[in-house]
Amino acid sequence: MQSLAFIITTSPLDNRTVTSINLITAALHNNIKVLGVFFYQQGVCNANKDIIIASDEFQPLKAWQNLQQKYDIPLHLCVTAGEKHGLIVEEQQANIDDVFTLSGLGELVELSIQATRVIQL
Amino acid sequence: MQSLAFIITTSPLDNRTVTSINLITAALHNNIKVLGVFFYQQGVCNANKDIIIASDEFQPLKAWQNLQQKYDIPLHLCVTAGEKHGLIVEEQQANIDDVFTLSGLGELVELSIQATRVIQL
Amino acid sequence: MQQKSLAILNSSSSFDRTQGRDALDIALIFGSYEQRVALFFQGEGVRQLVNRQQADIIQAKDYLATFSALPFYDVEEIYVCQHSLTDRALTTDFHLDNVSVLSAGDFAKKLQQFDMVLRF
Amino acid sequence: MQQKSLAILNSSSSFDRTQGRDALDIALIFGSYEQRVALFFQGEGVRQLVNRQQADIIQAKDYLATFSALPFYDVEEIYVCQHSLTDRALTTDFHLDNVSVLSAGDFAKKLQQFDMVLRF
Amino acid sequence: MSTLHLMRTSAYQQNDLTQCLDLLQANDAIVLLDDGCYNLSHHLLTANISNPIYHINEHAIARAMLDQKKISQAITLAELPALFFTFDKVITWQ
Amino acid sequence: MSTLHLMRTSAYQQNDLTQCLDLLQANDAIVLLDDGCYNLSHHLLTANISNPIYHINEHAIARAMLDQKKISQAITLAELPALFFTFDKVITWQ
Repeated sequence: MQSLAFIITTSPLDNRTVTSINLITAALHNNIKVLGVFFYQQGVCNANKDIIIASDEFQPLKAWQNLQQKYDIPLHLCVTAGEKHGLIVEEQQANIDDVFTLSGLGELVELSIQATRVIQL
Repeated sequence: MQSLAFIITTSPLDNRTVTSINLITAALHNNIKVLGVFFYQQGVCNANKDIIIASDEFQPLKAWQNLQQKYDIPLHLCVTAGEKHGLIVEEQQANIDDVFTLSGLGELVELSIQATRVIQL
Repeated sequence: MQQKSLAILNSSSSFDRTQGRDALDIALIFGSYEQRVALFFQGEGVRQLVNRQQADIIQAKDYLATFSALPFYDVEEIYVCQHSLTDRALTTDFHLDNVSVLSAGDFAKKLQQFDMVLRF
Repeated sequence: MQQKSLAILNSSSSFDRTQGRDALDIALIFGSYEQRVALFFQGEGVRQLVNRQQADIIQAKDYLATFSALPFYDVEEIYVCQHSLTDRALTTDFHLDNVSVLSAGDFAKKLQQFDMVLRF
Repeated sequence: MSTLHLMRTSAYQQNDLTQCLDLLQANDAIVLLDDGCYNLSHHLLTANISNPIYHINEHAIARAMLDQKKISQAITLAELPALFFTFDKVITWQ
Repeated sequence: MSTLHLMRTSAYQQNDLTQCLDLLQANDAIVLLDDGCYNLSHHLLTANISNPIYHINEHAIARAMLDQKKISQAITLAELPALFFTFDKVITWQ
């Protein structure tokens, strides 16, 4: 079965992240297996549960939560990037939403090997 | 007396922020009055006290602390930008270091009017 | 209150990244403090003025609609670089009425008249 | 373990932003998992190979020095685009020995040989 | 071998498209998405490219960009995932 | 009126320098700092610019960039703040 893995590097404030979320959703609607999403670089900020965005605007965290809960897709947060962006305190998920999993870069290798295609966004 | 105000928009992980800190320090060494530093856009992430950077590397937060404590320079964190970047919870400084002050954009107007030159970095 | 005139030089496109919105917030606050503020559009920044953009299709905030509120903050000066428009095969079909189209030379000279320039 | 060959296409300069370092971390981890990894340098990315850079002068992390550790992770293939060098008036005076300089055409063809490309 | 190039930036602003074209092989295709849709009018694409070009229709419409020179095939974002598998790999330019 | 232009990006990568030059007036000057130092070899600067050009020496040395065409005056970062006041305003390109 054909499968995808995604790498997200864009900020949750960037409209390109909306594109990425819609693209992943479209893959799922087309019955393409999504093995996981790996958040790297500034992309880790998508996991910050304290981000406040006006209520009439797109809520990226809610969209990630929906994806994870509806389709059971692993959302891997790169630990090193998370530390560099101040999201992790004493190896605990400080202000990271529960739908995200702390993972090492090794997880990206596993995803890459298993997925038919890896899409960097 | 000639004075400067600075606007910082770059991430603490970006080497351009080292440049900015060194430039502000150079101004002070040249006896130029620095009225304040206003952190805007991604620049607000400089105030995140949970950022972990390897100990053999430049520590931007420590450098900002030194500037503030040694020269008593106001470090203004834009509240709206802080909220968008997940640094403020229920109007409190959640993971913001104490040397930063929460300020509205109006503070930037005041600084701009008072300073001889405004430098955006 | 003292006066310092501000030119905001917009050089970023409409929706990717947040430059346009962040610049607009600055324009509005300086306007509300009764400072002279002008918006300049150069390079990809001219995209922000193009008519018939539809932010809702890509679930983006339609901050461009707020441009029409600028006169209420006494932000009346909007300048666009003709050279940047021509480069992009864009016309002067804008979503705002009061845009002054200036040649590259006049655009540069107009910018010089301001005390302070912020670029987004 | 299954194999998937990875090409990392480096297109960012040495120090501003963190692209070069973040790409290197990926190269090292794929190498340590015994995947075939190659580094490609194109555009401003070729700056990362230039000899006699001095990160310490600007208080930057000298991650470029770590390039010399790549063979220990079995990352042996390093390709640079001659066209990008020529554009920038750069020579082949690199801080690494095992860099293959390829014409734009050969560079593109070499990249095609890999299963997966990440660009930084 | 074939590559699908996802172009997310404007050639009026930065040089990703130039570099992408340097790598373009006979069986490759380009998809314009996000600000990449501004390239619909750019001379780098309107001249001399024989490879298939696609653009995400909703991204172009949001930006009031028309494909006036008819160089590109409009697709929806929903059609993009299937395209990933008709090429050997995907490179993102952003 | 005069403007000091702080150029922090490379013209090999994006078009800030082109836009800056479009605005350049007779009494203006340009300072190359950070990745802007890569412009020391760029044809946009090595040809036809009569305005003063400065570059931050430590930023150029860190990048192994030499001013081979002698188009620019090397200054230290410590010398830059004083320059801010010898022009009417400062525009940053980044």
